[in-house]
Parts: sequence; structure tokens; C-alpha cells
Amino acid sequence: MNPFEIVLMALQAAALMAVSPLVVGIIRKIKARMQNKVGASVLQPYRDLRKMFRKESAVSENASFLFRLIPYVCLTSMLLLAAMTPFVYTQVIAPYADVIAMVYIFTMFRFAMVLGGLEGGSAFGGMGSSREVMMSVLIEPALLISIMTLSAMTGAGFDLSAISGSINARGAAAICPALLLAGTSFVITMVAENTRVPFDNPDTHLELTMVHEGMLLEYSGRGLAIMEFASMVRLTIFMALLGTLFFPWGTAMAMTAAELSVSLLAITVKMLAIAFGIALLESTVAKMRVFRMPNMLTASFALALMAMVSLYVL
Amino acid sequence: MMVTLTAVIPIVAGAVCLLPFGVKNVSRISAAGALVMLAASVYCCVAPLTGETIDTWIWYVDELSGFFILITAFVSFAAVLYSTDYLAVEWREERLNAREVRRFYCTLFVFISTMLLTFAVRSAALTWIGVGVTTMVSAFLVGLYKDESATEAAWKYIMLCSVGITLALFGIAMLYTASSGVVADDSALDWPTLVANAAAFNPLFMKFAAIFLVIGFGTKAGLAPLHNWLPDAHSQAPGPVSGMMSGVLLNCAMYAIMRFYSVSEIVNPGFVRTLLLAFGIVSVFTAAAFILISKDFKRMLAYSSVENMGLIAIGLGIGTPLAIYGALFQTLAHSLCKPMMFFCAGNVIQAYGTRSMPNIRGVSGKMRFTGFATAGGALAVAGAPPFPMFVGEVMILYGAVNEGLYLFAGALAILLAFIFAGITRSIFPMLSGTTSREVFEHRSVLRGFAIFSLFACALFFGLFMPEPIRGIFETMIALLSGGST
Amino acid sequence: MDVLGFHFQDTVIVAGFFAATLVPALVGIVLGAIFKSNKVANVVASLCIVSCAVSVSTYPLWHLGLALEYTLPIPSAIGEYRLAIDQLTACMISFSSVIFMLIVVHVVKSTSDSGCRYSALLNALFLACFSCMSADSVLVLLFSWELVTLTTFLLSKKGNNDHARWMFFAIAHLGGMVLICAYSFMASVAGTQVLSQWDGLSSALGHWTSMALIMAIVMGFGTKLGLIPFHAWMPDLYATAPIHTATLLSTVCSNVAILMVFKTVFSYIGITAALTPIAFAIVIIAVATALWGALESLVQREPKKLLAYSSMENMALVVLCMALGIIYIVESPALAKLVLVAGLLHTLNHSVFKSLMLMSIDTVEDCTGEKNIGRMGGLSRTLPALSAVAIIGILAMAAVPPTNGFVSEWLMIQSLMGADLESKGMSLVIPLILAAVGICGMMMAASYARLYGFIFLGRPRSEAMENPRPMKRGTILPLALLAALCLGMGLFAMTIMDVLAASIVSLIGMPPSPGYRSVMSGELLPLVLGTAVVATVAVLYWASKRGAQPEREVPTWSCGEDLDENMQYSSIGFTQPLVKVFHPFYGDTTVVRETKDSKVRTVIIEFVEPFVKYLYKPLGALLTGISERIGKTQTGNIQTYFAYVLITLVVTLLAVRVF
Amino acid sequence: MDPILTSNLIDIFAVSMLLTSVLAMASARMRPLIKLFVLQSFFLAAFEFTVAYSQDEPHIYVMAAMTFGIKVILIPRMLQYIMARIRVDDELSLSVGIPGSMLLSTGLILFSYYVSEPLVITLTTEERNSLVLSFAIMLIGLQMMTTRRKAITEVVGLLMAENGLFLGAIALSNGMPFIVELGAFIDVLMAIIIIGIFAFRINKSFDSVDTTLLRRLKEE
Repeated sequence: MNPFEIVLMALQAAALMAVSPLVVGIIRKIKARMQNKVGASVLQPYRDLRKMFRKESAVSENASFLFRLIPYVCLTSMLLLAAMTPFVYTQVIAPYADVIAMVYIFTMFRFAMVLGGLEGGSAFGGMGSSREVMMSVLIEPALLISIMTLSAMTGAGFDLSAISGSINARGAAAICPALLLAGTSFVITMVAENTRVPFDNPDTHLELTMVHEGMLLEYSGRGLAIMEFASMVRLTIFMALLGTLFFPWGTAMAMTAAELSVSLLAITVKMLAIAFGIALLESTVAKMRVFRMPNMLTASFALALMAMVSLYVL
Repeated sequence: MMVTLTAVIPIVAGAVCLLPFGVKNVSRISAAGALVMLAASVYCCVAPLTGETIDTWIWYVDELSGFFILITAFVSFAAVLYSTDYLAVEWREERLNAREVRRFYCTLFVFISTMLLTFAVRSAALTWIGVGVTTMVSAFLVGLYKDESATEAAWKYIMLCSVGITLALFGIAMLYTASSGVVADDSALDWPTLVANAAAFNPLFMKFAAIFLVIGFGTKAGLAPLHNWLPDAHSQAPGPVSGMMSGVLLNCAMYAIMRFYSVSEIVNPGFVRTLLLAFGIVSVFTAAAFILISKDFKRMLAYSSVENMGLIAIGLGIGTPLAIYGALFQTLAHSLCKPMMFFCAGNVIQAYGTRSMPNIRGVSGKMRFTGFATAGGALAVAGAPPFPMFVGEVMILYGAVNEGLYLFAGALAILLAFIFAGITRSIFPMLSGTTSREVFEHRSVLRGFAIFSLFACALFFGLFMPEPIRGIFETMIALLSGGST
Repeated sequence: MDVLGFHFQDTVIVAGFFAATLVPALVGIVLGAIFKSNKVANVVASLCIVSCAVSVSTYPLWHLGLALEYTLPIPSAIGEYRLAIDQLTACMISFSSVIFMLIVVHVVKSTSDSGCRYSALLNALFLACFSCMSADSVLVLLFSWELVTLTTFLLSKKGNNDHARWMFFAIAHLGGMVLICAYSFMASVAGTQVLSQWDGLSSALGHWTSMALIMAIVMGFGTKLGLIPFHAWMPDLYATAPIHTATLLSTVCSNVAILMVFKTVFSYIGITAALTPIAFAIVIIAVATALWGALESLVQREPKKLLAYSSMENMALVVLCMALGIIYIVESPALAKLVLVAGLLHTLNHSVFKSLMLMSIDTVEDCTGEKNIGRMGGLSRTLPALSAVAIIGILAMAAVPPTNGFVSEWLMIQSLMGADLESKGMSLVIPLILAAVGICGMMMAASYARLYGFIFLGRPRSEAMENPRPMKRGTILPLALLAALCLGMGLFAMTIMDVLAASIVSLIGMPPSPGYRSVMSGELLPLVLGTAVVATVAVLYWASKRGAQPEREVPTWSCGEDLDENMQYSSIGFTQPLVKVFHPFYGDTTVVRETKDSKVRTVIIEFVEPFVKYLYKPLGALLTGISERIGKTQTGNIQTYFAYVLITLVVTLLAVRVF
Repeated sequence: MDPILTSNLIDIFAVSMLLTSVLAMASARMRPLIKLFVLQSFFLAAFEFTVAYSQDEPHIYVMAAMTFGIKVILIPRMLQYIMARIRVDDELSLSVGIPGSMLLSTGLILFSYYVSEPLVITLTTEERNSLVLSFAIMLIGLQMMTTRRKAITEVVGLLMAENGLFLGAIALSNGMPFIVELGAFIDVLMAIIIIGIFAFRINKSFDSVDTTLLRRLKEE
């Protein structure tokens, strides 16, 4: 690793985090357009974050030190993940971009969120945490297995960059049932993990449906800004993972200007496509009932498992 | 000479007890008598246990006899000490009158004497007579209270054991027939002669002798399904007598079986072993079933005796030196632990006035010492380390596995686990909890000492085995596996 | 060896070491048995601490190259007390002693379980565990293992918990009996009782027998680890026994069991290719146990029961690792080393975080007098120090970086994934195991979130929570040390792993290369990731706090109403969605309606452990039924008894005549 | 005397003993039962006497005398005394009816032949029958104990079984050493005395000697 590479990696992590509000803004904009609305500017999320970051925070008198710490834990985990995720360049902080560690950092994020939801002692927080926990029990194994399928398929160990690079290098030959199944599972996981429709609606605070927002209910001001930002980053990371792990073609594998610019273009197109997909999904599908969710999540889990199994059976 | 004295001392002590002294004085006399008896027995056994067999007149004391005599003397000593206070309480609470107390001591000493005698004689016939006489004498001790239950128990005891004794006599006759013609008439039934000449005996008669002796003495030893007198007699006898019956009386019959075993193994190798294995496992099985359902404290302990006799039989039945070691060790362990447990049960029952375990609660709270000893005793009897019965069980299982009796060992292990569960389930709830009864612990130094000394001995043998004692066991194993001394 | 200029013979040092370990504990037992006063109880406990402290030095002494073999100068009926300590044993003894010591310190400080009797039994338990781990003779091993059972049984007396204790005692003894048979058999095959001379008996045993033995040994020790179906005693005992007993049982005793399983399976029996089928059976049991523990932990009402199921799950994972080790060892020794290291590391980690959590939870119960998790809450403001150490324990249990729990689970999944999947039927099994481990991990995390969230966070749900008694002085010390261990072992896991790997190599007798690191990714990851997490959070927090507006304390938002104590999510409700998802496994959720007044109606949801209801109770009834049948043979009528004698005689004669 | 005659006599006495046993099983009243026991004991004494004569063994004479003294005279007297004292009802209560008992006895006799066959072939002719018969008498004695309910009948059953035993012992080896015989007799006598004492106690406690009343001691 030369210093330039390190700078590049840091840059790509920074870029990933920097564009995440934009990604959310774009999704919202596309959604608005689909619903024949004008919609806010794609930069609106930046403005919201800035406004909230400056405001005074009101903390529940029942909250403990943990409550104040949790936003930073969440942000930290996203920071680390951003550094691990291949974005425009497959080489990330290898050998520390460990897929298993990645799943556990997601767990850490979620655990912190759940505990945060239980602080304050309102009914909504507990409800959000409860539902989050239910979903995570099914999501997390699916995520683990779908990523593991890639690892096993490529035989590249546990390093995200190696996996990504290996699939990339194989070109079209890498397309196989396992990849497709795992990819599908990952898409469902992505939607569920980021609490998008049909699992949750990030835009409402309706007590019957909310999961993610329930947990954030007690946060305000800077804490809320950080939590919201972390969630945005999470979505972006998932989208980036989908683009660079499951469909990594185009991502730069070497540090040449040509490859990097192609990769930049490719990732932009991929992200836009995924954003469009999410927006389309959210505009066309209704929110699911809470106890319907497990069915969908189990399907995702089964898909992942099938992907893994298909590696050896087919 | 010394042996004669050992056997006579208790009788003298018993006779003195009959003299019309007060209950307190009788207690003192009997305690002193027991001490002298113990001293005489120890003195008498020193030589045999160090390798010099006593062989005079009708007496023959080698390591095996010495081992049993010492156990008997020690347990009897503890039992007499325990009786002094136990009987005094019974007398104070007017369940017994002074005359009955005096008679009790007299019978008790005669009983002790007959047991010592059983172990110390040379002839099989005399051993048989000794076993027979112990039954008759102890029947009075079982029936001490003269109420309906005690009488019933004594009746069953004496009738069943008489049948057993009769069968055993037939076995002795068979043994005599098998040996006659090989050995001169006069010494034809002497254990050492039998062992020495066994190789020339008629094997067929020895087989029949084996059947009758094992069933006959087995009735007395409490092997299932011949054991039915045992829970009745043990539960109805007063505490100290239950302890003695279980701790040493059963040994008498077992000793006879052991002696015969060493002869028979030379003539028909494996025959008695098979019989003993069968009776042993049936005993353990039966005991397991009864322990699981028993509600009566003393009856449950009695079934545990059945189990232990079964284990000893199994140990002998396996017949390897290791298993025989296990059997002998189990004998020692049982003789130490079971009387102690019966004494504890005596304390509890005297204080609570009931034998029904579901009605006894809160012993540890009300009676500190008894509670402690009962907990220890229960663990010992159930077969938990560091008590010696665990060691005995392990040895026997180990022996069984070594002999290739895998299924047998497995079944035995499971049965032992059930027994363990049954005993602990019944006893430990008695210790905790609360009771609404008026409970008063009868405490006295002698009573405590009796329990404590047995407890200490049990613990000692569970943890340690000094070389000399180990040597004695080795000799006994050699004796039993048919080797001559 | 030279110490401070004095020259000592090695044998003298070894004897001195054993004496220094054993004698204080023995003295403690004697003192505790004689005296009653609380002052002496402290002396007795401190003797135990002395013994523990000395035995911590086991590994350093081993490292110095001393042959830690010793025969006590007192023979017993079971032969000589031979002790011998190899590398793995030394590791485990040293580590377990640390845990033991911290627990005893907590006993002294918390005074809830003190008393001469208790302290004396602690000494006895220490001796039993020590001699079990270091036993070099079969009978000593069996003896001390049973002694462990016995002392924990005696230690677990508290109030009226006879049934729970008895259940434990009976099941553990059943396991002990199985072990006695298994070890006797091995001894008879090996021809010696000296364990250190047993070397790869599997060639002499034949593979069917070896497989049966491995199963017997895993299940025999598994009765104490809580493998299905022998786990039924755990929740009740953990909930009713004195907490330090439960803690010792869950940590030190489990360590002993795991060590013995490892030593027996890998060293005494020895693994060959033919033995893999049994590993699959063990895998199935372990996975089932882990899943069961995770499922049941979700619905527990009492925190200690929850932790009991958590222990069960964790130990099942360790057993799973062991079984995978059996599978891997033939084809890929390096991977086998990795998975075994993962298992052992998890054992050690578990003993740290579980002792921390059990004692923390007990402190909660002690301070508030409340046992129902549904009536707790809000303790983080009133007991801040406790909640701080507890969160570390919770994070460790939930395998969140940078704690030690994360490292071992990370290793475990790595070794699962790294399996050479081209071989055998493994390819299908591994994904399933992986899925199961993943689901277990998340369910346990959910349980732990519930545990922490409903005890420490939120608003108080009952009076007792508002003003808890302050913690007893000094009790925080051992807890804080354990919490520090949780973090330290997470960061510096590699050091421990190297030691464990070396121990495993010497235990199995494999060539040292290829080392486990060759198949492991991210060697420095625990340290780097852990540091990164801690540092980033710290930096962000510090940076963000600067220039922030001061916070305002406000009541929790409540839609304008006043919040009463029931207007919070309930602990049962928290996991209710999951219960609904996995409903078939809970079988019966009994709803009891009690009508006290005409208007007031309480609904209680009770979860009955299905194993107790559908296995233990019918089995017990069956046994009692059989026993009562047999009991009928005792009619009380003497004629029947004569008939038995007659029949016995006739049958015996007939049998002899016929055969 | 003629050896054939003595051997015939021996057989006759032995068979008569079995016969009395069988008859005893068939008797439904107490007094005939005791009489049959006396008769059996008498046959035993006669048997012993004949054996003593034919073998010229002085100690068997003594035994014969003792058998006569104790079993024919002393014990029946005692039994009658006990019966008189506790006013035993003469009716026997049977748990198995007489035809059933007969069948059982026959079965036991056949069984004795079957079982002792390997033993018998090693023996001389006169010993043969006696041994088989002694087996049969013992088993029938036990059978009586099993199927008769009164305390006294149990005792009689035991005594009959003992008679069988002595028959066998003498047939096999001309009796055991004298001291054994003596001990055995004393044992029997003591047993009967003690059993008698307890029979009184039973009568006192239960107002009956029907031992079926003695069935409180068992597991609930």
C-alpha cells in the first residue's frame, strides 16, 4: 500500500459519506416525481441535517449517558463500514475489510439503535426496538449468508475488496444462480435493513407502522442529525455494496486514471439505477403489516441459503 | 482364648445389664461393656490382620474374619453408645419401662456376641448356627415395642429367615456331601480345610450347595426377591437396632456367602458368580423401584441396604480382584454409612414422632447436628463422593466394564443413578422447609459421638487408604479368589 | 532453577506449588467446618483467594519449563492422587483461577452469600475443580468430577429450592455415571489408569466404539453444560441458587467440563478419519441446543433464567466448535486448529462476561429486591457504575466489537466459512450451521438488548426501582475488573489465541505448521477494529461536544399526556413479535386469567419449558408407574413372600438344570 | 437284618414321609395336620433308626432319639399348648383350594425328580429315592407355608420342610458331624419357642393368628 492508495481509500470513504444525503435526496425526488409532485430539492437532506445539527437538543430526563453516546457509536460504525466498502476502487483497507466484521458492525449499529429506543421510556421507542429486533433476527443471518456465498463462490477469503475484485475479474462468467439468488436476497435485506417500504415507511410517524422512526423519537438536535446521517450512510453503503459486490463490473481494479473515471461513471449509473428501483418500489408497493414482514424476511433468508447450497449442488 | 473372651464379654455385659439397676446405671454399664468389647475385639484382631491367623479350638480368625469382626465391634460399639441415650429418651417418654430397657440391653449384647461368634468360627456349620441364632435373638429386638406393627415385622422376619436358614442348612448338607470322602469327617466343614481340598470335591453337589446356600443366606442378607422381611424389620426396630441390623447383621449372611464363594470358585469356577450376579442385579433393580416410591424414612434406608447387598453380590459375581475389592470396600462403606444414617433417622423420628418423609420438614433448622449429619449421610448412602460408597460403586462398575459386561454395567449405572435421585429427592426436602410441629432435639454427647465417629470413619475411608489397610484388602481378595493364605 | 539467587530443585518448586495451591483451601474447609462466625468466614474465603492466586501461576510455571506432575503423599481407596498439568490444562487452570478469585472477592464484598459454610464449600469446589482439571488418574478424575457436582449442589442451597437443586444433582449424577462407565471402559482398553499414558486409544478401540465413547463423554459432561435434553435443570437452578454458585457453575465448572472433553476426545481417544460421523451427531445436538437456548431466552421473565439459557447457548457453540474440530482435523489441520482455538477462546470469554453479568444482575436483585424483569427499569440513573459495567458485559455477550465476545464469534464464523467445502456432505451442512449460528447470535442479541434495556434503561416500572439501595461497598471492584477483562481480551485476543493454539498443537500432537493463522484472515483485526471503534467514538464525541449548545432535560415526550409507569413497552411485549414468528417452538403459552374482583382481571402469560412438560414429566410418571407396579409385589402378606422364596428356588434349580 | 429288607424299609419310611406331606396338604383342619406332622416326624425317626442300624453309625441312633424326643413329642405338645392357649379355631384357611394344592404338590414332586436327576445318577439306589423325596418334602413344606394362612400352619410347614432336609442330609452322607446335627436341633427348638412367643403376641395384638391380617407393612 502506498500513501497515494491510502489517500484514495480515505477519499472514497469520505465521498461515500458525503454523497449519502444526496442519494436520499435523489430517491425522494424520484419518488415525488413518480407521484406527480414537484418534490424538494435533492440537496434538501443536507439542509435538514445542517439545521438539526445546530439546534439545541432536548434530552429525556430518564435517559442515561448511553443515550448521549449512542449517536456517536452509530456514526462510528458507519464510518468504519464506509472505509470498508469498495466504492469506486475495489481495494479498500484490506485486510481489515473483513466481511464477517462488517456484519458484526451492522449488528453493533443496530444494537445501539435498539438500546437507544429503549431509553426515555416512552411506548413508541420500545415498540420500534421490538420490531427492529424481530426483523434483525431474520435479516442478519440472511445478510451473513448472502455475503458468505460470495466469499465461497470466489474463494477469495473474507476480504471485501478481494471478493469484489474476483467477481469483477471474471467478467460475465461470474453470473451464476448463486450470484443471482444471493443478489436477490441482498436486495430484500437492503430494503428491510434500511427500513424502507414495504417494511417501514421512513417518511411517517404513524405509530402502527413505524420501526426505525420509533427508535429515533426521543432524539433531537445534534443527536438526531447524527442518527439520521448514519441512517443515510447505511443506505448508501448497502447500495454501494450491491453495486460493487454483486454487480462489480466497471469498478476500478487498478489505480489508473482511465479505470477510475470509468468506475466513477459506472458507480454513478448503478447508484442512480438502484435509487430509481427503490423509488419505484416505494411508489408502487404498499406498506406491509408488521406480522407479514417475517414471511418476506424468511424468503430472503431462504434465498440466501439456496444461493449457498446451489454453489455445491449445481 | 482371646477369641473366646471376645465372644463372652458381651454376654457377661448383657447379663450384668439384667441386674436391677436403674436405667441410667444400666446405660453406663452397657457403655462400659461396649468399650471393653471393642477393646477385646481390636486386640483379638490385631494378630490376624497382621498375618498371623488364629486357629484354636473352634475359632479360626484370618484377615477376612478379622475385617468383619472389627466392623462388627466398631458398629456395635457405636450402636450401644447411641442406644444409651436413645433408650433413655424412650424410657422418659414412657414408651418403654425399665424392665424392657434392661432386657433390651441384655438381648443387644447377646446379639453382638452371636455376630462376633459367627465370624470367628472355623466350621461352616457353626457359621450357619451363628447366623441362625442372630435371627432369633434379634427378633426380640425388632419386636421390642410389642405393638401390632412391631410384632408383625418380627413375625415376618423370623419366619422368612427361618425358611432361609433351613434352605441354607440343606446347602451345608450338600457341601458336606460334596466334601465327604475327600476330607476326614471331623474337619469336613472347616472353611480352611474346604478351601484347601476343594479341587477334589464333587462339582455337582457343589452346584446344588451353591443354589441352596445362596438362596438361604441370601434371604438373610436381603437379596431380592427374598428381601421382603428387611424393610419391615428395619423400619420397626428401634433406631440403634436398625443400624446394627443393616450395618452388621446383613454382613453375617454375606460373610457366609463369601466364605462359600471362595470354596465354590475352585470347584465350579463361575457358577456362584453367575448366581450372585443375577441376584445382585435383581436386588439393585428392586431397590431402585422401591426407593423411588417409598415414603417411609427407615424403609427407604432399608431398600438402600438391599441395593448395597446387591452391589456386594455383583462385585463378588464379577469376581476379578478389582471387583472383589469393590465388594469388600462396599461392605466396609455400607457398614459405616448405613448405621450412621439409621441413627440420624432415629434422631429425626424420635423428635418428629413420625417416619413418613412428607411430614418431616425443616430438620436442619430445628436440629443442627442431626441435619448436618443427615445431609452427609444421605449423600454417603446415595453414593456421592467423597464418601466411600461412591468409591465402592465406581470399583464395581469399573470391574464390570473390565470383565466385558458392558450392558450389565450400563444398566447398573442407570439404576444407581435412579437410586441416587430417589434418595436425594426424598431426604433433602426433609432438611429444609418449615414445620409446624413441636420439635425438640435430644442431644447428648454419646449420641453425637456415635454418629460422628461413624461419619469420620466413613469420610476417612472415602478419602484415604493407608498402605497397611490396603494390604489387608489385598489378602482378603486373595482369600476370596480362591488363593490359599 | 534460580530464584533471587537461591537455587531450587525443580521438584521442590513443583511440590511447593501444589502445596501452596491445595493447603490453603484445605485449611479453609476445616476452618469453615468448625467455626461459624462471619469473621472466620472472611478468613476462609481469603484462604480460597490465596489458593486461587497461587494457582493462577500455573501457566507461568509451566512456561518456565517445569514438569508439573505430582503425586500427593496420601494414598486412597481409588489409588494415588496423581496430578499432572499439561499446557492446555495450565492455561485453563490459570484462567479459571482468575475468574474464581474474582467471584470469591465478590462473595466477600457482597456478603449476600457469605457464611462459614458457604466459604468452606467454595474452598471445596476450588479443590474439586483443580484436581479434576489436573487429574492424571481416571479414578481421581471421576472422583473430583463428582465432587464438583456435589459441592455445587451443596452450594446451591438457598431458601426452598430443593426441587431445582435436586433436578441438577440427579441429572449431573446421571452424567457422572455415564462418564464412569465410559472412562472405565477406556481404562480397561488402555490397560492403565494413568491418563497421561492414554494416547490415541481410538486405534485400539475400533471406530464404532470410539464414536460411542465420544458421544458418551460429550453427553456425560454435557449434562453440566446444558446440552439438550439435559438442560432442564439450568433455568430453575440459576434462578434460585445463590448467585455465586450459579456463576461458578456457569463459568469455572463449564470450563472444567470443556477442558475434559477436549482432552479426552483429542488426546486420550484421538481422532481418525473414521470418526467423523459422530461429529455430525454432536453438531446436530449442539446446534439444536444453541437454537433452543436462544429461543427460550427470549421469553424468560427472570433475568437469571435468561442468562441460564444464554449459558446453554454459549456452551453449545463451544461444543459445536469441538465437533467441527473433529471433522476438520483429518483433512485440514490448520482449520481444525482455528476452530478449536475459537471454541476454547469462547469458553474463556464466556466465563468472563457471564460471571460479570450474573453478578451484576444479582446486584440488581439485591439492591431492588425485584426478580421480574417486567417490573424493572431505569436503573442506569440510580446505579450508574453498575450500568456502566453491565453494558460492557452485555456488549460482550451480544458479540459487539471491541469486546471479547465478538472475537470468538468472529473466529467461529471464519472457521465455519473456511471449511474446505468440496468434501463430503459438509457442503450442505455448513450453510445450515452458519444460518443457525447467525440466527442464534441475533436472537441472543435481542435477548440481551431486552435484558439491558428493561433493567437499566427507560423509566422505573415499580416502586423498588425508584430508590434502590446503594451497592455494597467494594462489590464494583471485581465487576469492573471483569469488565476490563472483557475489553482487554477483545483487544489483545491474538496473544491468548497463540497460547491456546500452541496448547492444542501439543494436546493433539499435530505438527505446529501450518499454523492456525495461515487460514485466518485479519490477524490484527481485533486490535485494529477495537481500537478504531473506541478511538472514533471518543474523537467524535469529543469533537461534537465542542461548540454544541447546552442540552435541555425534558420529560419524555408523551403526546401531551402524563406518563404513568405502565405506559412503557413491556418486557414480554418486546419479544412478542419474535415469539409470534417462532410460535411453534414455544408450544404452549399458557394464559391464566385470575378474577380477583368482579372487574379486575389479570392475564399472565407463562412459558413452560417444553422439555420439562413433554419429556421429563412423562418420563417421571412412567418411572413412578413402573416402580408402583413393582411396589405391588410387596403385598404385606407373608404367604406371598414365602411364595417368592419357593418360586426363586424352583426357578433357580430349573435354570441350573436346563442350562 | 437283611440288607434288602433294611433298604426296603428305608424306602418305605421315606415314601411314607412324602405321603404324610401330601396328606397334610390335603387336610383342611388343624388337628389332623399336627397329627400328620407327628406321623411324619415319627417316620423320620424310624428312617434314621433304620439307617443307623444298617450303617452301624452310633451318632445316627442319637439323632433318631432326638428326632423322636423333640419332633414327635416335644414340639407337637408345644403346638397343641399354644393352640389351646390362644384358642385357635380348628378350621384352616386356605389361599389355594385343596385340589389346586394337590396338583401343585404333584408338580413339585415331578419337579424334584427332574431337578435331582443329575445328582441321583451318582448315588447308590437307596440314597436316590431318599434324596428326591427330601427335595419334594422340602418344596411341599414351602408350599404349605405359601398357601396356608394361619401362623401355626406356617410353623408346621417349616417343620415339615426341615424334616425333608434331615431326610436328605442323612440319605446323602449319613448325617453331618454330630455337632452340626445337635446345633441344628437346638436351632429348630429355639426357633419354635421363639415363634411360639410371637404367635402369642400376634394373637394378643390382632385377636387372631390368621397371618393375612398381618399386612400393614408395605409401601403405600
